[in-house]
Amino acid sequence: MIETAVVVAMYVVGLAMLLSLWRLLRGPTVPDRILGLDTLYVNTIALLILFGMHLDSSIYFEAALIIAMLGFVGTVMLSKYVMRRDIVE
Amino acid sequence: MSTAFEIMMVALLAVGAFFVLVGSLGLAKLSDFFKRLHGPTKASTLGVGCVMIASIGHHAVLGDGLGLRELLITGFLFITAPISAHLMAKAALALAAEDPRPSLPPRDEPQAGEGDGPRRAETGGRRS
Amino acid sequence: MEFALASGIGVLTACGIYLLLRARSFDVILGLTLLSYATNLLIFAAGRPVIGKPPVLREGVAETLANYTDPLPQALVLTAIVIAFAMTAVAIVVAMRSRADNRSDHVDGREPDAGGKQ
Amino acid sequence: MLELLLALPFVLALLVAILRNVPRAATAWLAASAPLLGLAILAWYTPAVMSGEIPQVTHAWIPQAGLLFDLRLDGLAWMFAGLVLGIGVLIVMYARYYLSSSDCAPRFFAYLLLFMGAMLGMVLAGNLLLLVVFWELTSVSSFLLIGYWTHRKDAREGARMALTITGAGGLALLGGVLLLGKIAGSFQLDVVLASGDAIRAHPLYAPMLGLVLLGIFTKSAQFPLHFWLPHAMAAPTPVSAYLHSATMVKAGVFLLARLHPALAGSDLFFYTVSGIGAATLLVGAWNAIFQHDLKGLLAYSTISHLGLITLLFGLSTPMAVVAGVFHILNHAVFKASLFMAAGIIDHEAGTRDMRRLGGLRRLMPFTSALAIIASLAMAGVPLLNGFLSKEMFFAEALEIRGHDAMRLGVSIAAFLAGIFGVAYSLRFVHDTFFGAPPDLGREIHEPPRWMKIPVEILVVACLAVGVVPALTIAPVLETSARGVLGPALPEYSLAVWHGFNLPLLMSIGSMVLGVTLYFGLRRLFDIHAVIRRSLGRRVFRGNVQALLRLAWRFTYAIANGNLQRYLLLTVLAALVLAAAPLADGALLAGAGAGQPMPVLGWVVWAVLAAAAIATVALHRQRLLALVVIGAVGLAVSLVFVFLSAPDLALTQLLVEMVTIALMLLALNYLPQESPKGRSRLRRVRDLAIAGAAGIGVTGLVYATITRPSQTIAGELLARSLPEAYGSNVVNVILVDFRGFDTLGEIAVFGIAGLVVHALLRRSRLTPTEVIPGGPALLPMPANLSQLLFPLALAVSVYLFLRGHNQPGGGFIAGLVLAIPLLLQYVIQGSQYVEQRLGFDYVRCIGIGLLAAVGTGVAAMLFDLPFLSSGHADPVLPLFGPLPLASALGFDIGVYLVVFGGAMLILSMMGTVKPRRKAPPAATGDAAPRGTPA
Amino acid sequence: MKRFLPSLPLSLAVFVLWMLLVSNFSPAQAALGLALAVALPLLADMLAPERARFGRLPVALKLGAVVLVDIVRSNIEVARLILGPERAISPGFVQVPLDLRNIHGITALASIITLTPGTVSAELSEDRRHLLVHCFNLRDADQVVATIKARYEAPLKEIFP
Amino acid sequence: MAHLPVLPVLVPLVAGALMLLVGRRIGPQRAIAWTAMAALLATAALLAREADRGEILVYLLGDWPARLGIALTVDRTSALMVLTTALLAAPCLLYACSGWDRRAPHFHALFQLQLAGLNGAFLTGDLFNLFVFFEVLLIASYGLMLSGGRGPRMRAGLHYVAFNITASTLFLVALGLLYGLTGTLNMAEMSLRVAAADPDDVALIQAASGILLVVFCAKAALLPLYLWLPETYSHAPAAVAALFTVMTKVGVYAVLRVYTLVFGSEAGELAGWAWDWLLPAGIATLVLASLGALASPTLRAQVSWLVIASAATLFIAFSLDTPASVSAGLYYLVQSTFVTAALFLIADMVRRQRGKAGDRLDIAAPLGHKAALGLLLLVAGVAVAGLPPLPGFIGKFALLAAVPDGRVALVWTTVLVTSLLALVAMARSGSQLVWRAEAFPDGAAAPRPPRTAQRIAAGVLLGYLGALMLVSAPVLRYTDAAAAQLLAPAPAADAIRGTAPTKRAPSP
Ligand code: NA
Ligand code: NA
Repeated sequence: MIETAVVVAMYVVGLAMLLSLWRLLRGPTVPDRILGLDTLYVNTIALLILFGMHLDSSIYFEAALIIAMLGFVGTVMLSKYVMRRDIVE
Repeated sequence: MSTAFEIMMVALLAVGAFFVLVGSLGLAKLSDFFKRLHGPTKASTLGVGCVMIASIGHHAVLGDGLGLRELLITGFLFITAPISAHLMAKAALALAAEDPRPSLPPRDEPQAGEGDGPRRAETGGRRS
Repeated sequence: MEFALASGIGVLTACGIYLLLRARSFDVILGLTLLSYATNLLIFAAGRPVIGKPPVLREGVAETLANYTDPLPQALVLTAIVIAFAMTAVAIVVAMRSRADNRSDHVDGREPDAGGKQ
Repeated sequence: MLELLLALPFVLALLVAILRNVPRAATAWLAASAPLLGLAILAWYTPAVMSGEIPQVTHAWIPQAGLLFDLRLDGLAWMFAGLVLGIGVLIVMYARYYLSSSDCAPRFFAYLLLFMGAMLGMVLAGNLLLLVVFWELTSVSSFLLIGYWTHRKDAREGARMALTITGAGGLALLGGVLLLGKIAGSFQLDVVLASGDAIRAHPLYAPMLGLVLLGIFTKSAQFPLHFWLPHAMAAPTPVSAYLHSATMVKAGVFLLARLHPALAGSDLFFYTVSGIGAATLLVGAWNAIFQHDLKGLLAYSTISHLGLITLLFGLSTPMAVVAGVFHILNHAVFKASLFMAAGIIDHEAGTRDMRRLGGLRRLMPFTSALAIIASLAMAGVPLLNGFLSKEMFFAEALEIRGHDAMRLGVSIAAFLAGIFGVAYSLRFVHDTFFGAPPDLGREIHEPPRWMKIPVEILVVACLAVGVVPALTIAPVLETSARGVLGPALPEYSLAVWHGFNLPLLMSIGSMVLGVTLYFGLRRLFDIHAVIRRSLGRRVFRGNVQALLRLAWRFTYAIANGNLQRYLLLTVLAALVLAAAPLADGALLAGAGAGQPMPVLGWVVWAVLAAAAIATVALHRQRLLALVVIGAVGLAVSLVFVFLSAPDLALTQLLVEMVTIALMLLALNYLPQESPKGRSRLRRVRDLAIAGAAGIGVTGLVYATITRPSQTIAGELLARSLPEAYGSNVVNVILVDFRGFDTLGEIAVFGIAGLVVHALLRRSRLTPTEVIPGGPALLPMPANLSQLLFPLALAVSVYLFLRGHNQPGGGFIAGLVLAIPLLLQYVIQGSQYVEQRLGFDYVRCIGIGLLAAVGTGVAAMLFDLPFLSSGHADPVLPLFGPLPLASALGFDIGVYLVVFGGAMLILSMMGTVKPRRKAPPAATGDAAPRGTPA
Repeated sequence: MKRFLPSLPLSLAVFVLWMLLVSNFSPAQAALGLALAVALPLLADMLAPERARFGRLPVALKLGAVVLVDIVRSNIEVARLILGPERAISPGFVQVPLDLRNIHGITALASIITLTPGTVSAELSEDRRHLLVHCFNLRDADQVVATIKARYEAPLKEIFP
Repeated sequence: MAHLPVLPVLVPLVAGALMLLVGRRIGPQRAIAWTAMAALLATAALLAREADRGEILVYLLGDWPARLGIALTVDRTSALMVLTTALLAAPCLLYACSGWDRRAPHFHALFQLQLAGLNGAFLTGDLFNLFVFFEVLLIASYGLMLSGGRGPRMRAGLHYVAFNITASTLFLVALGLLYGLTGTLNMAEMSLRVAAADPDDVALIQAASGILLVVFCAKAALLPLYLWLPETYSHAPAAVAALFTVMTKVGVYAVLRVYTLVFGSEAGELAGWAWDWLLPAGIATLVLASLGALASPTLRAQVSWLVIASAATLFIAFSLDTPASVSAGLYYLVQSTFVTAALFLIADMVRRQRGKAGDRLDIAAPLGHKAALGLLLLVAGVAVAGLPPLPGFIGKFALLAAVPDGRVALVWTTVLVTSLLALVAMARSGSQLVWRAEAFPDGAAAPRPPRTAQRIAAGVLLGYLGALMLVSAPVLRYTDAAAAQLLAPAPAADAIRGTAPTKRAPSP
């Protein structure tokens, strides 16, 4: 049953990813797209953990950890670019 | 493996997946950037949090023993999510055609030194 | 799955090549980035990847290709990713300098309207 | 000794060139010593050669290719060597006075000696390839000599024309000689000359002959390639006298004589050579009449005489050959003297234009006498050497057997040429030495004594040969003819008087008609008004111009400096070469069944494809393209995750972030948007090509990965843990199995850092858009990122240490170290960070590289190959076992290089902005702080 | 002490992180974790001019619990709004005047506001006296301000004196 | 001595790394550079001597059997390439030490790393490792070309970089497919597997190796991929352009290596398929390059076209696929590298003596130090036009002599006609630059003479040619043996696969 739940959860997260992708592609403003990308990253974290559960492996943990720790760097840089053009002032 | 554990796990997964989905749904559905900005918070807090706990339980019972490493992910998300939200908001404010910010109440008398001190310390190195 | 992988690589290749043939340095670099994704996936695909068999040895599991995917292409892709990044960095900097020195970001260093033929 | 003979001119050329600042006389003597000593050596050999011996020396040069340094002095070589050296002495003597004080004598003599050496080498060569070597050397040295007066356009042009024509001939000759060697089985002259019958019977005879003759004809200025010779007259007169009468143009006929036994004897040879020779004979002679330049007249006359010699060799009978050899000698002697005389006239009168000259016999009687005698020799007047060989020629023409038409044609040509020869000789004499003295505004008198002596010697030779041939030239002729014909020489007599026969009649007739022609022409129209432009030159120039235009148009039509075209061609080439073998549908043969595709996989596929296509769709708005391309990177990482490549996923994610940073940093200095391409057609074309490439790649990949794999990776898996002490096989491959790749990879990474550093260190670029206001203040993100920083460092250390056994490793750890630091740069500004954390990233790269190499070198100390891994398991007292693999040392190198390289690149890109406007409060020049390293 | 251990909480965080990461406890790992716990905050300290003074651990724990509960509660609330019709939502900005002066405190407050669904802290005024907060569904601005100040700012003022 | 094969990579690599530690001081940098240069020359000479014994030196990096790890394989050809590179690098370094190395940041480090990349590419027996070293040498070449430059050089650099990244991408595509089809990266092992390939796989393998061929031809500037070269080389600094002359040879070498060993005579259905493409492409390239040399507006552009022409000549030689032609090609390769390098150096000296006219051929301008430069230009021109007695001639006639009967007409015509074009082109430049040079106007000071180091550098390169001319016989004997080794790949493949590690167990 847990196994089924994990798989269903993965599909749900996959659906969420498609929704985020929609926003990413649709815009309309640049921050909207940045937000879409950021959400895509967060969705990925969930997906990776679920996948680890699905395969009963902890080998995907680091990837999730790295996204959680550094995935936002892209968001920060893009936002900073929108604000200032110059990301390292 | 007890049924209670199983039910708990399924519930956690359901809740987690639900909030992840709601976050993205909000992102896709809502009409304005600042409204959308609230969506992902659900994914990064409750959504991922619940999945993490489920994962800890899963690996503890079915896998290679108890490890609390997943907590780190939530921990890092709690540090990083505010930074990105903050910056995206600032970016959107910078782009906004008209300033949506409510005006600040009239400034208090500047209190000599008190408020400026730390700021100068923080930014002093950057202005040349 | 093989077809999905192959077609994904194909889409990346097509997009990359289209951008590669544009006239602006930045577009070309974007194209090269997409192409590097495509090649990385291609090399990776050459190892006949399967789901859930990472080449990290576990105790008690026989060290054969039945239990682990081919690690070699992965190592190659790692090298390729790093090299592609290095090349992208250089290309970007050259594009910046070319734009600054030649006052155009056209790949040929001059606006098509401005200069005639050689 | 033969080596010495050959070496002399080269050595002295070098000496002359090196010894600057010596008096001109000394230079001349030095130069003259080469031919003088050479003549001495030749004299020493003379008895032997005359007695039929062939002195020969052989050294290996490139024996396996058939190129031997083989020198061989048979009669023909002996005669030519004597000609080259003897006239060489006279020319040096003459040139010593001819050259003006502003001319650089050492250069002249060096070139001249170089040429002399080349000529000598050619005539002495006993190996055909060696002969070609020296043949080409004569072309080069004559190029230098013709162009000696570099300030003159005609000299430069004439030199290039001569080089082009003779160079082309030389290349053809090379081809011909190679064929000849192939046919004869050797390049040794002895062998080749002995296998004439086999050569003529060989199917490659015709092309071989064509190539060799092309070489010969260009060099000896045969019609229709004769036109370069008159233009070579721009050279100083000693050069003309030497090269264009006595030696270089004779190289062609020399070769004709040299190879006569091997080549002659076929109809092809007969018709081609005698036909061309006859045409040249007539064309040269006719044109000579209408030249106004003394040297021009002599040049066309030379062409004509060369045609005559060629014709004789074409006739191929032994007597004709003897006559040809004889005429080579005679022509050299009288033509050299005539050129020298023309040079004297030019020297004294300041012009060589016969329309302005006249009456010189009164002003310089002695020189005039000499020149007139030599002209008479040229005209073939009895008692002069020219007469003898001309007689022989007439006789030969009349005796052609078996080809009646040919006999008639050649005889008429010979007769006509005789007439023309008399006419132009007469013109030379009449226009220059008779008539009214010119008013050239200068005093004309006899030249310096030493300038005349060479002419005197030559004219005396003309007379001596013409009057008493049997006493003077007979032994020489016999010896040299034997060099061509072998011991069996035909019966011939060198008597002046052969009785009253048809040849004599022809001589007399041509004499009379020649005089008539000249004066008749003068009577008919003003010969001075005739301007004959050289058709050959016009055609040549036209061709060269056309070639240049063609080259230019072709080159820049193709290499038009357009990168898009270069890339397009590359893509197309790959497409064609990949598609060609699969055109017959071989693609899918042998493809197996695939694995099922989970639905979630399609989600990732959708993200990948949609984001990639969106990148293309949005690419003109660059920032948007960057945002979207981030999703492509993420999707690729996800593919890696799902398909069992955690290391790759990590690396891809991290590199993605750094790449975005890089692009954003760059985008600040590039336009924010791409203008729309003007051509819709081009977009459609590119789309089609891109689509084809995409489909092609899809097909190739699909066909490949559905086939069974036969990888060696099973062995890697099996040997990873026991022998390389790591359970993350990917990492083990990176640092152990294929550590050398990784070494190269980090070298690339480090170099990228250096390149970026080098390119940006001093540049100050202007951003495309500056948003007003000070730097963004981000206190809260700064605060949080400072909290994150040490934690990220801990993760970095963790990933580094476990990399050998679990996903991670030096590269990933290095980026996990770099990205948080980058974040500090973004949030706090580069100066802020660099003031507080002063890394020298360049040095970091260096240390990293050394660490990686050092780890590998350590294995060499244990007599193991570079990069062999080692392993130790020390047990520490308190902490227990501590597994140590040498791979860790290597990975430290990777870690440092990646960190240093990434940070160097990013920090450099953050520091290129121009000086920011000084804040109002600040005074003076607030230059940005220097960059790291 | 301060010189070698600039921030005890940070060192603790590094140590905990390390032990969580390596999962299996061994003396060697503990030693390494301790070493990093000392070294890395020192390195980080070079970048941070304003040191955090951290007091009142119990208050902090209590605040943590409050925040966790609030996260759950507001998640449900916001999820309901998202799933419902969009007209029911009336978003808006409020300026929250700050009494906190310590940048660490302000950061913590802003983070909490952001992490709690329904509110995002968008901007800190230049003088650090006001925090601009965007509310997903703003009905009563004053009440929002009051809640934030009472629930979060007050304890934070104790934690970061 | 046992480690000899790896030293040509390690010596410059370590030197390059050390450069980064000494900072910007030029003295220590030069000291390191020359020490490394001397060591490299010695190593290369020893390596050539070892290789000439006829056995293939196999160096198993990491002590892994060749097919598991990376093996360096030294045969006569690779040793010859390493030696050529070392010999070429010394005068280039000397030329750069006359001042350019101060102006171009990181010059010495990049120079050494470039050498490491070149040597790695020559020595490796592994296809992917070849890619890596290609990248090392390419990225170092970007730096060498662009460091200290600006303006048009940046534009040319952008083309160069973008083009090469594209080519490298194709390289990876080909590598991925080849690995997917054969399951190995070691060339010797791959040759075995290609020979035994399933008939269904043959077309795919050929498609993959076709893409690979495009890559190598792109680096070697073969039609239709040669267009990048003239603008790149003519915009590079002289010392760098001179060093670059060996880079096209890397592409040619790679073709020779891969398409003799992997797809060579033993490759079953695929044996020698590439040569059918290369001969016409080489001929067309040779013609176009010769026309380009004729059309060049500057001396440097002309030399660049001649570089292409020499690479095309090599392709012709190699695609004829006979021991004699390959041998002639190898000989020609060595000499053409030196002569074009010398011409780049001379062109730079000429350029500096002509004031604003630079090395433009269509403008008459005064030329300082005419005699010396004229002499250098003459010798180099004679050599590059393939006139005797310099090695260009020897190489050309050896090549012509080696053409198999069926191809004589085509190849001879091309080679001879293009030789004439080269001759015309060089005569034109020499005449325009040296002969047409006017006197310096009164009062205008003649430019400072070329530095002694510069003249020596050009002289050394021309001296190589003289030496090569004199010792042609032994050199050709060496290249004969090298060609024989290349064209009979089976023993080489067996040697590589059979080499046992020092300590480890051999591969089954
Ligand atoms: Na007259
Ligand atoms: Na929130």
